[in-house]
Amino acid sequence: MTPVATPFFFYMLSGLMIIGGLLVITRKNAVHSALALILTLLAQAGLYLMLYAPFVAGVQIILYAGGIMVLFLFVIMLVNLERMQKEKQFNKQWLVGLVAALSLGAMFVAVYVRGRALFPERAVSLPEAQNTQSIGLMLYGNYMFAFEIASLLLLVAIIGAVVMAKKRI
Amino acid sequence: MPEDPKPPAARSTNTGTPEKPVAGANPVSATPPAAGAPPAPAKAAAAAPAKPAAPAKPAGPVPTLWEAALVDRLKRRFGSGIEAWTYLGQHYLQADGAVVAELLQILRDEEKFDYCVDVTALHYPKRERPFDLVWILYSFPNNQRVRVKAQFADGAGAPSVVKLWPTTNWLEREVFDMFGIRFEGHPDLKRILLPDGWKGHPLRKDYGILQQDSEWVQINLGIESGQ
Amino acid sequence: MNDPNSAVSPLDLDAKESTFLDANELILNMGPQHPATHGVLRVILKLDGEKVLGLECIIGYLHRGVEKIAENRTYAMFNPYVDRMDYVAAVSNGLGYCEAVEKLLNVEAPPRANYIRVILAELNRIASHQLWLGTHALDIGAMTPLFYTFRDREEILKIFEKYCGARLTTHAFRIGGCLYETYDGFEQDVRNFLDFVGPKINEYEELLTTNRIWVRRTRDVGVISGKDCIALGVTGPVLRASGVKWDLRKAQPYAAYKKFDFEIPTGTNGDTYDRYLVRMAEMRQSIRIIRQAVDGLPSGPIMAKVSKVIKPPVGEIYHSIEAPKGELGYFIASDGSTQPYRVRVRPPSFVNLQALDLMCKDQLVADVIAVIGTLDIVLGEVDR
Amino acid sequence: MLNYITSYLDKNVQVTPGQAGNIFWALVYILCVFGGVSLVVVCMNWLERKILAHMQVRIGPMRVGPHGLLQPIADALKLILKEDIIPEGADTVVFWFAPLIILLAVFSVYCVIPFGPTHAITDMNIGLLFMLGVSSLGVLGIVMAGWASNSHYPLIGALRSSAQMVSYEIAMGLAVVSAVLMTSLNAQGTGTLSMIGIVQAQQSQHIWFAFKFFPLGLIAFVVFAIAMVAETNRAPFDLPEAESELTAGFHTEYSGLRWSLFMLGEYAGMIAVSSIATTLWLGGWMRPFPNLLRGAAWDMAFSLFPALTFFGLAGLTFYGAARMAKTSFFRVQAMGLAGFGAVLGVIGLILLLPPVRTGIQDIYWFVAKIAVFLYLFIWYRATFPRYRFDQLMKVGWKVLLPVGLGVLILTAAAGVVTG
Repeated sequence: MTPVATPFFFYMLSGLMIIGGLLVITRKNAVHSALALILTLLAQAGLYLMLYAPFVAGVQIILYAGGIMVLFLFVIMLVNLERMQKEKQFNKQWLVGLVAALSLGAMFVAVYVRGRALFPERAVSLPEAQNTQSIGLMLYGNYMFAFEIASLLLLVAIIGAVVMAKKRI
Repeated sequence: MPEDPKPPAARSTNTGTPEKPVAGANPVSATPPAAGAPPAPAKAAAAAPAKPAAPAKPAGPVPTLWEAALVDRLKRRFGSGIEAWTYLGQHYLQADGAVVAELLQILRDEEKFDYCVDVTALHYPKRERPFDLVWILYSFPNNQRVRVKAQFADGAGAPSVVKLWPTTNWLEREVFDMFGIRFEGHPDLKRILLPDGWKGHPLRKDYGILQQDSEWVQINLGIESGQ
Repeated sequence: MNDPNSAVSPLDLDAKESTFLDANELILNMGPQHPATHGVLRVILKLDGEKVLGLECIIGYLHRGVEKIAENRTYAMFNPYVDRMDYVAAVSNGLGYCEAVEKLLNVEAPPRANYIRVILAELNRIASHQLWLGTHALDIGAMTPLFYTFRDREEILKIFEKYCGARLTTHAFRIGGCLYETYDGFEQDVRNFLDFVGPKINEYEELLTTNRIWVRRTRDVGVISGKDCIALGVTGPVLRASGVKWDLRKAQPYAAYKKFDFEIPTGTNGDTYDRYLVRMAEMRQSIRIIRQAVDGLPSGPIMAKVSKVIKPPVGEIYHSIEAPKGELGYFIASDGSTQPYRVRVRPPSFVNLQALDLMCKDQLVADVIAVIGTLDIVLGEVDR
Repeated sequence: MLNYITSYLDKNVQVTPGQAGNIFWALVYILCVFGGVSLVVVCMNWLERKILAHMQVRIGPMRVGPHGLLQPIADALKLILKEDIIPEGADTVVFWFAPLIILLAVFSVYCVIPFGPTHAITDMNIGLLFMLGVSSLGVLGIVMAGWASNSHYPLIGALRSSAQMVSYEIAMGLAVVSAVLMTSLNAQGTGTLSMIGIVQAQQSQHIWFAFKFFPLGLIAFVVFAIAMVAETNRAPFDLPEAESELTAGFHTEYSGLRWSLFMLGEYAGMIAVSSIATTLWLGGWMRPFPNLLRGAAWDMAFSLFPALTFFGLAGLTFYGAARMAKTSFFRVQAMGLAGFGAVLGVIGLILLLPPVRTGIQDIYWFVAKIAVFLYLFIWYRATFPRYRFDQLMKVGWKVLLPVGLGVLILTAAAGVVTG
């Protein structure tokens, strides 16, 4: 099956992600940066699709863009942020931030250049049609126990949130 | 006998109120209407109105004394403080200003008048105590109505009965709004129908039909005058 | 209650030192222009989130000074003003005023006039309840009953128009009886209407009574006990829905109500759903009364001997009738002249509105709208 | 270029254009779907006003065109020409972008909706998951619209409707999972998320999922039907636009074309969720009783349905035209109506031609089922009063969620038992 995703899409999606990322940190208005974050997450879902992982892309859209970002916006709107905006945006340690970012970038470049052997030459041909089924079998087959523990962890988090928010239990 | 203050000549077209000659031809100017008979004159004298307008007309119905067990109990307690009359089959008690608060308390608690239908006032500018306050009570258990009337001077505080009947909260506020009678003990006495800053109390007889608090109108509505 | 007209914006945390999680009180200003306040009523709501902590009614926007006008009009000239107070039930206003003046004049309206008055007053009660049901259901979200009730109310207005030329503010009665003799075909029209409206009321019941969402929106909403009603002077269907079996047409009959037998429907736990059931039952009782009245309509004069110029003797009387909203009373003091010395109107809507604060305690904002609807207030009568 | 186009048309390619990678045909399908949806939205506008009116003893719009038929066009024109106000102090970027996000979310659901075995823009392996994901993006648009309007009422309305949509998404998801579970009860034991796969599963199991394991399928269907009404803020759950409390909810400050985008989004959303329900529970494009009433005679009878419906509509319009008053003023309207009836008649005739008849079969049955759902939406609006917000949340969390979970578990159990 000829891959539809041409390099053009790859560069477009990753370009979107970089722009989105930058917008997130530079925007003065909290809602604008939240929207930029949503743009980034959706572009990321697009990349997953290109890697023939549709299930992960679907979950990414539902959980991140549809769920978590909505709650982000809830919090941003309920907490009145006009006060925050008046304060100065940038603190003094931008120098430290820059150094850390550069070193991380250098590490990535090093891995890419020297570690050519790590990445396989040709694109791995994954059975795109069976993707979701295989995930399902794997999730409920081998990793059943881990899956249950994770859901238990989430349950505890939910109950904690409810107790914290509710005035009169 | 509403005496309209002579509207200034400038206003030529006097809309609405027919010009009432203020000449003294008014038959009943001498004594206030019988119902508001001041306690001073002897009971019999107050009964007959001075002279019926048309001599040929037979004397209209007149308030007669109201004898009842209830009245006797109240008489034993208050003596001369109250008088009981009946007019056209409707009973009312004429009480003194000082005694009326206690009378209302007893009427509610012992005589089971548990529903205060209405509180209102009348204004007789000629009398030394110009305001007549009227409480209309009704008793659910014995399906009976009674009115309690008392006279108050201008500026003198009237007893508030909001503690006895919560319904009188707004009723007393309206009487204050319209007549300017202050009620002692009212939780939140302020105007109810007219705007808060309004000066003057419209239902007083000396408040003309066309008169307005023009100052309030100019400030709030920005127009020269409401007319 | 801090200054009500400073609307504190809900997100303005600086207004009060409150931590992030602490609920800040929201002052919501509802009205006077609001789709669901039945006219120019302004309600200041103190909210904790959605729950109502307390409310204050600001009224007086429709105050026309009817009582002051009365002191400058003769008795007959004031009659049309009375229709403009509770413009939804104008016939009952007129009936109350005319009977009060007749009592002052110590005159009794002839039996035929009384029968006509009962017929028109009960028709007016049905029309008022229909208008109430339409707008009340619309406030709670059900659009359809409004159109059903207004279609049926049209028939009553047609009968009024044929009888006295006016549909809403009818000025149908005069002091001493009725001015107009019933047009021929009046009984037939009324009978047709009675047969027409009976099944229509069943239609309203089909739409709402067993509608689960309607029940959930009205059951246990705006509860008020019988004792509180009496203390707050609340009368009419609201009082009867709280279990107090009291109706002026039975307790102190006026006009020709003595001659008809009808029940007084009452509710048990005084919530919006019971008030809805009581008003629907009242509509059916009105049909019973009208049917008996039309069948037994006596012949004879329709106007008592009342002189052209009405000059009642000096004195004061209080007369009250059972208007669709509650006890409507007139306290008239005359000084023997042609103009009343004082006319005091005791409006049921004005007094019932006082109970709004008690009924809305700890309810939600959506319920405040439902409770204003169930109190069936008309601002013309509240502000006079 | 030409063979690129015709390559998709030869018989052995039995796959949707998206899968076949044929961009040209994918574009054609996209235009057809969006043109079709906009046309349906326009008809819905007229239908809703007319049906609602007749349910409420009124006659609905009669003035613009015969029987108000030109009313939707008049509405659209009015909204386009109306001034587009952006409130002062509003966040213009977010304000401008909000309706676009809603439209984006709703219309991207259509690219996986199967109108026939090959009639869909594309068929993704995770079709259903993609749909739920994208429909949850709609909440963002509403939240942004509410916030950008910079006033209390739209903000409260936006918070309420987003809370409602988020909580009903869960109930919707559970109902959908139980349907997907039913697709896995076949030989190789693994179900499918792709929409065409689901309908084919119903075909192979010779039963609509609404009637499979008798009560369970139906309960899941009902849970979804209720959740979808709440998802599109309609009928008993239209609290955010509750006129009597919050004036108009999140789109209070919008006007003109921007406001019409919200309306377009709402109607398109209704059609989208109805089509999901049809695909999952009512056997997508399958004609009723495919196995019970087998045989060429029945196939022929069912294939006549599309033509019959159009003839019926044409008859109705001619009857309306005939009944039109005979005065000169109405003559133009009568002619217009008769013309419209003639057009419908011609379409009916075309549908009688054998090749067209078989081709249109799938699409017709799918659209007919959606029409039933749309009628239900309007019927709800006429009869039900509005839920209060806490009752609405209670129904969502305390009724639909447990019932959805229960149905899921029971379906799984039934699946294992029938094995």
